[in-house]
Amino acid sequence: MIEAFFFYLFAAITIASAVMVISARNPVHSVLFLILAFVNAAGLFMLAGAEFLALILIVVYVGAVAVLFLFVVMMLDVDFAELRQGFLQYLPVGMLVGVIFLAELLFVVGAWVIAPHVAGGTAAPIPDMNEVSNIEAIGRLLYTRYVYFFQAAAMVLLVAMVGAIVLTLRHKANVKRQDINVQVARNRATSMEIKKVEPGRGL
Amino acid sequence: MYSLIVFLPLVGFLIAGAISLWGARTTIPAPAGGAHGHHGHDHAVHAHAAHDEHAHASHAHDDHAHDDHAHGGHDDHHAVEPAAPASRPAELITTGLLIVSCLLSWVAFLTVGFGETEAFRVPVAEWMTSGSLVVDWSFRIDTLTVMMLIVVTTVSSLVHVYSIGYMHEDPARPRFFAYLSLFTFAMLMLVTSDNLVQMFFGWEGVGLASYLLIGFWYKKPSASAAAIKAFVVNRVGDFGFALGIFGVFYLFGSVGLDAIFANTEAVAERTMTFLGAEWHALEIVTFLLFIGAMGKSAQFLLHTWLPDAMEGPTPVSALIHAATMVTAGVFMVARLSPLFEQAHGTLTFITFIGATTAFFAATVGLVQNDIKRVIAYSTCSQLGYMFVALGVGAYGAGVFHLFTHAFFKALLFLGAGSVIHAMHHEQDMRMMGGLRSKIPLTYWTMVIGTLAITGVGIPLTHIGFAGFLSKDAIIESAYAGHNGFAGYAFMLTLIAAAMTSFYSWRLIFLTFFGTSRADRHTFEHAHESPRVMLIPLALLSVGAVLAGMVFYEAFVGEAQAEFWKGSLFYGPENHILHDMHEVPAWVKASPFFAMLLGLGVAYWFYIADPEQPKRLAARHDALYQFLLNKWYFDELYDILFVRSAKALGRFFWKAGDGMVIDGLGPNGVAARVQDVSARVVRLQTGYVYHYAFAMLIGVAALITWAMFAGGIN
Amino acid sequence: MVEPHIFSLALPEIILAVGSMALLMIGVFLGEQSTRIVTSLSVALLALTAIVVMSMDAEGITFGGAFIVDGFARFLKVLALVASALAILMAVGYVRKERFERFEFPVLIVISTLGMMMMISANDLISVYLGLELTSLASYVVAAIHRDDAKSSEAGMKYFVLGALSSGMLLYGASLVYGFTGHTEFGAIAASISAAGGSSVGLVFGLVFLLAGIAFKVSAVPFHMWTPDVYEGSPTPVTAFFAAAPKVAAMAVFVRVVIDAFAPVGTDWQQIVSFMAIASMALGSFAAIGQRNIKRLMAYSSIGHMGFALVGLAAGSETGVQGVLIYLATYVAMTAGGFACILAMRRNGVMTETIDDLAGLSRTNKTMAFFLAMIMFSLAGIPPFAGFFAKYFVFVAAIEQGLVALAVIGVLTSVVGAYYYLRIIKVMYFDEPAPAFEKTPVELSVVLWATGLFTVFFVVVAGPISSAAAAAAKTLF
Amino acid sequence: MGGLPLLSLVTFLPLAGVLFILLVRAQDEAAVMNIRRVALITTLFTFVLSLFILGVYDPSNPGFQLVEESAWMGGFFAYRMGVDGISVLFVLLTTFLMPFCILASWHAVEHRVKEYMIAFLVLETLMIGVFCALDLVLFYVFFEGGLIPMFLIIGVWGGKRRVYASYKFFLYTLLGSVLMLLAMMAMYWHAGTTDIVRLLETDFPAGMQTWLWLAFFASFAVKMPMWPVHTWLPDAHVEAPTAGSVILAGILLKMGGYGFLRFSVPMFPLASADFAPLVFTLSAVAIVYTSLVALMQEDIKKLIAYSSVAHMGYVTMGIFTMNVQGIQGAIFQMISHGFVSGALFLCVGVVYDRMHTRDIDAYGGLVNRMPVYAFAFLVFTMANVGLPGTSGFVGEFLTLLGAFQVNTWVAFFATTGVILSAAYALWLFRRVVWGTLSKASLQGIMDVDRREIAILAPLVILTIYFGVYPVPILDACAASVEALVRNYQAAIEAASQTAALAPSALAH
Amino acid sequence: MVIGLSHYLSVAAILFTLGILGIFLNRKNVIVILMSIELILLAVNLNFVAFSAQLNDLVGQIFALFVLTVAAAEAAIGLAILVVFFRNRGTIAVEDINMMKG
Repeated sequence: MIEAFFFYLFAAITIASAVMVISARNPVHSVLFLILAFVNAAGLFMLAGAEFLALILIVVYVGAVAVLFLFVVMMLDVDFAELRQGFLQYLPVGMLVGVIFLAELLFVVGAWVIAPHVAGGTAAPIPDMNEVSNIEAIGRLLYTRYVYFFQAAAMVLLVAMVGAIVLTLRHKANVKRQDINVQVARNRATSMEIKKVEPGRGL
Repeated sequence: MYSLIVFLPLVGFLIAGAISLWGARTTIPAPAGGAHGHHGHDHAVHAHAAHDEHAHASHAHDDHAHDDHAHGGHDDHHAVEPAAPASRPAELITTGLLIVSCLLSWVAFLTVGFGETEAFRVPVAEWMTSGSLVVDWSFRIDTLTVMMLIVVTTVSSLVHVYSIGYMHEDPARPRFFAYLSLFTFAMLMLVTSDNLVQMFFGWEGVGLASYLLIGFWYKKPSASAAAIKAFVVNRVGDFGFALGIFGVFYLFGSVGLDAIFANTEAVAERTMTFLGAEWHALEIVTFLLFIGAMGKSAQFLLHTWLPDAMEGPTPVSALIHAATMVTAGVFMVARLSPLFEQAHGTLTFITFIGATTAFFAATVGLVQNDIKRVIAYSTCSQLGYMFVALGVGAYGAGVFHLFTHAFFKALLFLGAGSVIHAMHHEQDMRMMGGLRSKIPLTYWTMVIGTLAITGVGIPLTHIGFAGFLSKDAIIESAYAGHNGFAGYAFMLTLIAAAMTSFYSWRLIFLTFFGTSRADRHTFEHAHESPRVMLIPLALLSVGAVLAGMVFYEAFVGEAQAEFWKGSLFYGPENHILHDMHEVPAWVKASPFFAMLLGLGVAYWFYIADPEQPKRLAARHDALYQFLLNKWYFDELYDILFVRSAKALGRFFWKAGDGMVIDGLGPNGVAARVQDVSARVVRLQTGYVYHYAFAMLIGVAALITWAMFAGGIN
Repeated sequence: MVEPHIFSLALPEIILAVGSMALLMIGVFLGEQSTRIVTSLSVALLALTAIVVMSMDAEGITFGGAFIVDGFARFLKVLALVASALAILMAVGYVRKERFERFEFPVLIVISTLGMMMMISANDLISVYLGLELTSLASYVVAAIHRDDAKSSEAGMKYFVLGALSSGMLLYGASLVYGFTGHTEFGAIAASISAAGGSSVGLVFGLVFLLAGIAFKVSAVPFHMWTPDVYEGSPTPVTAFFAAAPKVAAMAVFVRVVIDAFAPVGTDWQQIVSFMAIASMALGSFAAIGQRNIKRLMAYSSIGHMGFALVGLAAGSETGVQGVLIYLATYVAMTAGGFACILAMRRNGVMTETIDDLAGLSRTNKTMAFFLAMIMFSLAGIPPFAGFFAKYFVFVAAIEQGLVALAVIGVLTSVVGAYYYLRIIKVMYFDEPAPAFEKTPVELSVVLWATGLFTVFFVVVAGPISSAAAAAAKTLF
Repeated sequence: MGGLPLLSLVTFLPLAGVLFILLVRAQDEAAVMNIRRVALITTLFTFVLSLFILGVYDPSNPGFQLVEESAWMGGFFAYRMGVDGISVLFVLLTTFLMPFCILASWHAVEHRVKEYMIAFLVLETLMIGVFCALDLVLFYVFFEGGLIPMFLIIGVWGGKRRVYASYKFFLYTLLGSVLMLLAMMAMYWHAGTTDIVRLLETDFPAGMQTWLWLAFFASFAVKMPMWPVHTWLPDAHVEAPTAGSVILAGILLKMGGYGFLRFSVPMFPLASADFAPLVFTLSAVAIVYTSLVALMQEDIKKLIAYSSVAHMGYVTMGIFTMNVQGIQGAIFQMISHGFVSGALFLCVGVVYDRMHTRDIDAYGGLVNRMPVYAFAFLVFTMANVGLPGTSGFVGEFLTLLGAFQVNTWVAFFATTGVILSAAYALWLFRRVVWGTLSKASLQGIMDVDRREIAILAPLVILTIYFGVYPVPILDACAASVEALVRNYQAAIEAASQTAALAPSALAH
Repeated sequence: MVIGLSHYLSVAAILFTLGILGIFLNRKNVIVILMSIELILLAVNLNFVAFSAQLNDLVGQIFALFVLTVAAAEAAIGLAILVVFFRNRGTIAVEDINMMKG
């Protein structure tokens, strides 16, 4: 019962926040609603028994991604006043398609209930919680059987890093930057210039 | 020997043709001087200057300079250019070869016609072999063939000789003689053919030669037009002939004459489907073949080309459009008499067409003013006679008239040519008159010709000019004939005989009698033709006088059976040759009186009271115009066929090809594709949300489809 | 089953991964002037990998069923590697002249290629996803890599947004498939479906979403919308890259997913693929007619060609897959050749991109005009060039499977398509010459000659290729 | 010679010429002349080599001869070459006409000579290949590949509306051919082979035959071209350079007829029998319709083009008579039309080179300054008209004869063509050649020079030679045609027997 | 009342739909689109987790883990491109991403 309560709570807040994400006037609000949605989704994960994922969601998403969003929103100096015009104009059509779409998706939900039989053995059964914790179970699988995916994910992240740098890093000519090499390689000859000051002239 | 007869003219053609081509190439006139016309002294000098390296060119052109000056007008065709080099050798070679051929023909005629030789076949070469169709180049030699051989080679060689004189001013003589020889060759191929396809070869070959000769003076637009008309109208006939050949092949499985004649009995009762209807097989086949004959022989409905063909040089008219080519139709029907004999319907039709032509052409001939056209209509009319004879089954009579007609009609044409030559290429009889004294020899030969064509002779005997015997035989056979149109034919031919007499004498009277209506200069310069032209006239006169009397017995008389030796076929019920001799005396005498009537009226109109014709014409203007305009056939055909074909062609081109086929086809499709393209491109708005929306729609659509199209098991 | 040693199977990927990181380090340490070295090393690395792929004949499944190496994979890997190498090669002159020389560019392409290899070898939905994302993320970046160019960044933006949406769809589909079969590995999925006795609604939904995500990558209609804009906006060598290599990889995934994992529900995906094929062929043909920009034209052309390739897939037979493989091989060659020409369209230091700029090329640059013309004929499917045989095989497969309507529509649209290919030839050969282009850089000439000769003399060299394709196709069945 | 792959040699020899031409790098006049010479020598050499085919060829054998076979494309189809009585003639026609095309372009083509000659030589290879191929795919490759050089020839060296014409030509024929391609695939699917020899022995089910026949018809009808898909031809002819027109009329059109004889009739006899009335109707309409249209043309080439359509009507009609005369006539008509219409276009080219116009009205009275030309033109006009004694007659006559045995309606309407053809051809001749030379622009026109005589003289001789003695051509194809007709009748008989058996079997 | 799989799937479906709606309803702000994508991925993860729990199979969670990882990378790249775009055009309105069309 308590489980149901929390499920409905989390689910409701998640959905409501999601609605706000796409409909808030201010992108900053959108980001904040996104965070809220994620947090509640993490709750749902927790309810479903995926503790590790739930926490990762909070750490990675709320902690990193969402903040990154916020950062970008703040960084880009956008005139927020104009941003929401014309939203309602497309709403009816959009909603119609959305509802049909949703109805079709929900149809699947029913389908699973009707025909839930999944033949064949499970690929990687979840071990008993009491023996192996969720995080350990995931770890065992991730670093053995799915090490390939793990490595692949690493490459993805590498690309993300390289990509972000390639696109945004700029060496502007008139911006002073710290160059450790130069700092370390500094010596007297390069850093000092002795000038004779002629008397009476001043500098 | 037969190969020599046939191929010597071909050799002549090739030699003369080569000379002509070579000559034409070496003497291309310099570019004309533009504005100052193309005749007159200026130009001649110009031409001279350009070509003085050619010795023979320069000497010829002096004559022409004076010629040009003298008449101008439509005969400029031979005035501006120097004579082609080697004209004389070309003339001599072709003429010589033809004379040889002619002499050989007479030998052949005497050996085959009056000897014991049965019909035989002279193979030459293979032509076409396709499945069961075998067509070879080969000659069929029998009496009919050799009879035609002498007609063709005799007239042709005389015309060759005559042309040496007549054409001596023309710069393109090698070409002319080449054409003449080509024609002779083709005609010989026609008459000697052993199968229908070779006959068709000759048939079309003479058409080609005729086309070339009519268009010989290609600078005259009227000559070019006439040439095309002749060819195309002939082709209408050939269309029928070709279908007939196909029909024959369909029926007999062969196009060889032997095979056909051997099997006529077998197929006599067969029927065949043609254009969706069931016909008596031989009737339809012979009918189609006869259409070919109508075209070639200028019969009613397909006659319009013949008068126009007079645009060609006069010797050509004599050779082709009087003596030989136009009789090809008659020859063909006679040749295929075994077939036609089984097709009574067709024979009736032939009778009708022949009689109608005889009458029709005679009526038109009454009022024509061009000397050659009168003779042309006369030819047309006489051809009608021949077909009447064929139609009633008197093949011998038809062929006999063909034979005699060749002589006197060639004579008349050549005589007319002599007159024209004397009058410096004036052809309108209204501009002539009183020439009797100027050109007496021509006058006398013309009179002989006229006597022959009008059928002067002693009634109820076999003494008379050529036409007397042959034409009377036809009229008698028409009376004696049994088919539905025999009576009709008898009446019309009799009337036509009177009219023939009238217009023939009219020609004589207008040309040679009375006072000259030509301008003084021309009249005074009128001169008798050179000997080289007169000798053929004389020889033909002999033929015109004697041909009838000498050959009557052999052709239609008692001796006909051993003469023809079966080359003309008479069915067992066909007693026409016997019957025609048995007709009442009034019938036998009637043509003579018709002739007298015509002569009398002509005398009254053109000697006694020259104003009478004009009054008559004025009184019956509509009739006069009707006749003068040849029953308005040209106009009718122009509307019916020429204009409508052109209109149809334009319609098919612009509307059919342009609007419908291209409009709905390639161009239309291209335009639709462009439309679709433009519309599709507009979907690509550039907005991300539209793109996303499209993807969503795509997924939704696919899902929906999958759901309803079998996703749910 | 006995698993061959990991290295014997995944060596090419390992080489590529390690190599790409090495290149990255070389680039970082050498700084700005390293671009040329890194570029040539990248090409060398790709070539080396290709040689390794060709020389290794070990086949099997490893990494817990996630990774498969078979003839099919090897064939397409070589193709993808060659396509990527050509793209890098063609970029050399361009980046120098457009002043955005960056050593990351070749590295990103190498990494993207690594992603493609993973896709090609994927035997598990997770591998598919990761490979796809690796490819895509690198692609988004290179699309926008000319960061001072508004068009380039817009192309990156569009590509990213729509790409992310499509991968969301793919994932949603994957999740449904997982949920309804209990597995992510292809073989297990197929077994599960068979055991369940056929398709269910959820599975079909999953299939649709999954295919939608993959179709986005091969730019099949209606998931093609990004293609013209991104092709136009991206720097041309990047477009050349997009047009060839990722298509190979995505098509590989497409084929493997439907053939391996969803074989039991053949009728379901056959309809979907048929629809996409028809729509793609039609749109590719019609929309290209109105284009003036040659890159956009090539975009529509590639949409159309993927439609043709999908015809072979729709047949779902061995011949069909063979047709797809031959199609991809010829397509890569023709596309590379085409883009080599487009890259050579530089006049007075400025790139030109409209078709009219090619006017009279046959008189100013005979070789280029000739090869481009032949490539266009080939793209139009006129024999005796490569494109014809490619079309021949896919249509034969369609006819064999009774998909006559598909084949008829296919050939008709190919006639429509011929119209715009002809236009390029017309402009080059029939029109009065425009000023000549600058001298073609060596690397472009090399690519052009290689691909051009391949296209023209495909009749001669086709034997080994079609045999290899046949052998490769056989491994799937 | 037996051991040599003679057909392949003949087919690909022109490509060797292309290589030589490619070696010429210089741009000057001498180099251009060299290119022309190389092209001419190549085509002449090809022609001579093709005569060896004739030497080896055995006309009494109805089957394929000189067969070559080697694997190709991993065994999916094979490189198979061979000729029978039907195709050997077309091979010779092709090799024979090519030197004339090169000669005709000697001065007419001034710019881009190199490309021009290459295009022609490549085209020659493709055309010979079409007639030699014994594999469906190989056939299609050659058949369709020919579009490319022709497209370029029309488009690059053509007249004012060359772009429209070349597009129309290309897309029209392509559209027809792709449907044929599908049919070929279906045949492959059904028979499991693309070997034409084996396909000839395959019995396709009647229902399938209908579709296959239609698909092939789509291609060949366009190629012939038959009414109403003929409209590309006048445009293409008018715009193409002289030699292009010669090839187009002389050989490319024949591919359609050849296709009917090679595929439609022998492979789908039942469908052919069913559709024969359709073909007859279209042929008869084509003959009458296009002849009438020809009558109204103002452009010399367009007129000849329309007349070509009409003449091709005889061919299709003859083929579908399914009797020996009809088919042999059709073949002969194609061969004859090959050099007659080619020669007519060459004639047009002669004056076009001088005056640069094809308007009939721009000419008149040419005979005054060009007698030799006029003579040649006359011979070809007469052959076009189908005058007996010229080669034009034999084909026309045999096809009509054949048609009459089958269907008098079509024979009747087709025979009207002899009237109409006379009308338009002579009308053209009159307006161009006859009359006075009154136009100022024509005053300086020169007669044919030695090169042009070298082009026209052999054609004149052939035209008359084959008119008088068509035996060589008829004999060469006789055995094959008879076999074709025999097999066709056997197939029809077998089908009617099955049809007759079926109900009787039910009755029992 | 037992919270079963269908509840989770429904929530996921709603989230997914909202994410998609966010992409094509929004005309003004690209950042919202990026966030919509995150919502879609969240929905997917929810699906995976739910299925994982239902099937008692850890693979679903592993998959979700990688989705999370990749989503983070995607967000980084997306934002980087956004920044570049903004620098070039001075706007992040979706309507302005419209230089190329047709």
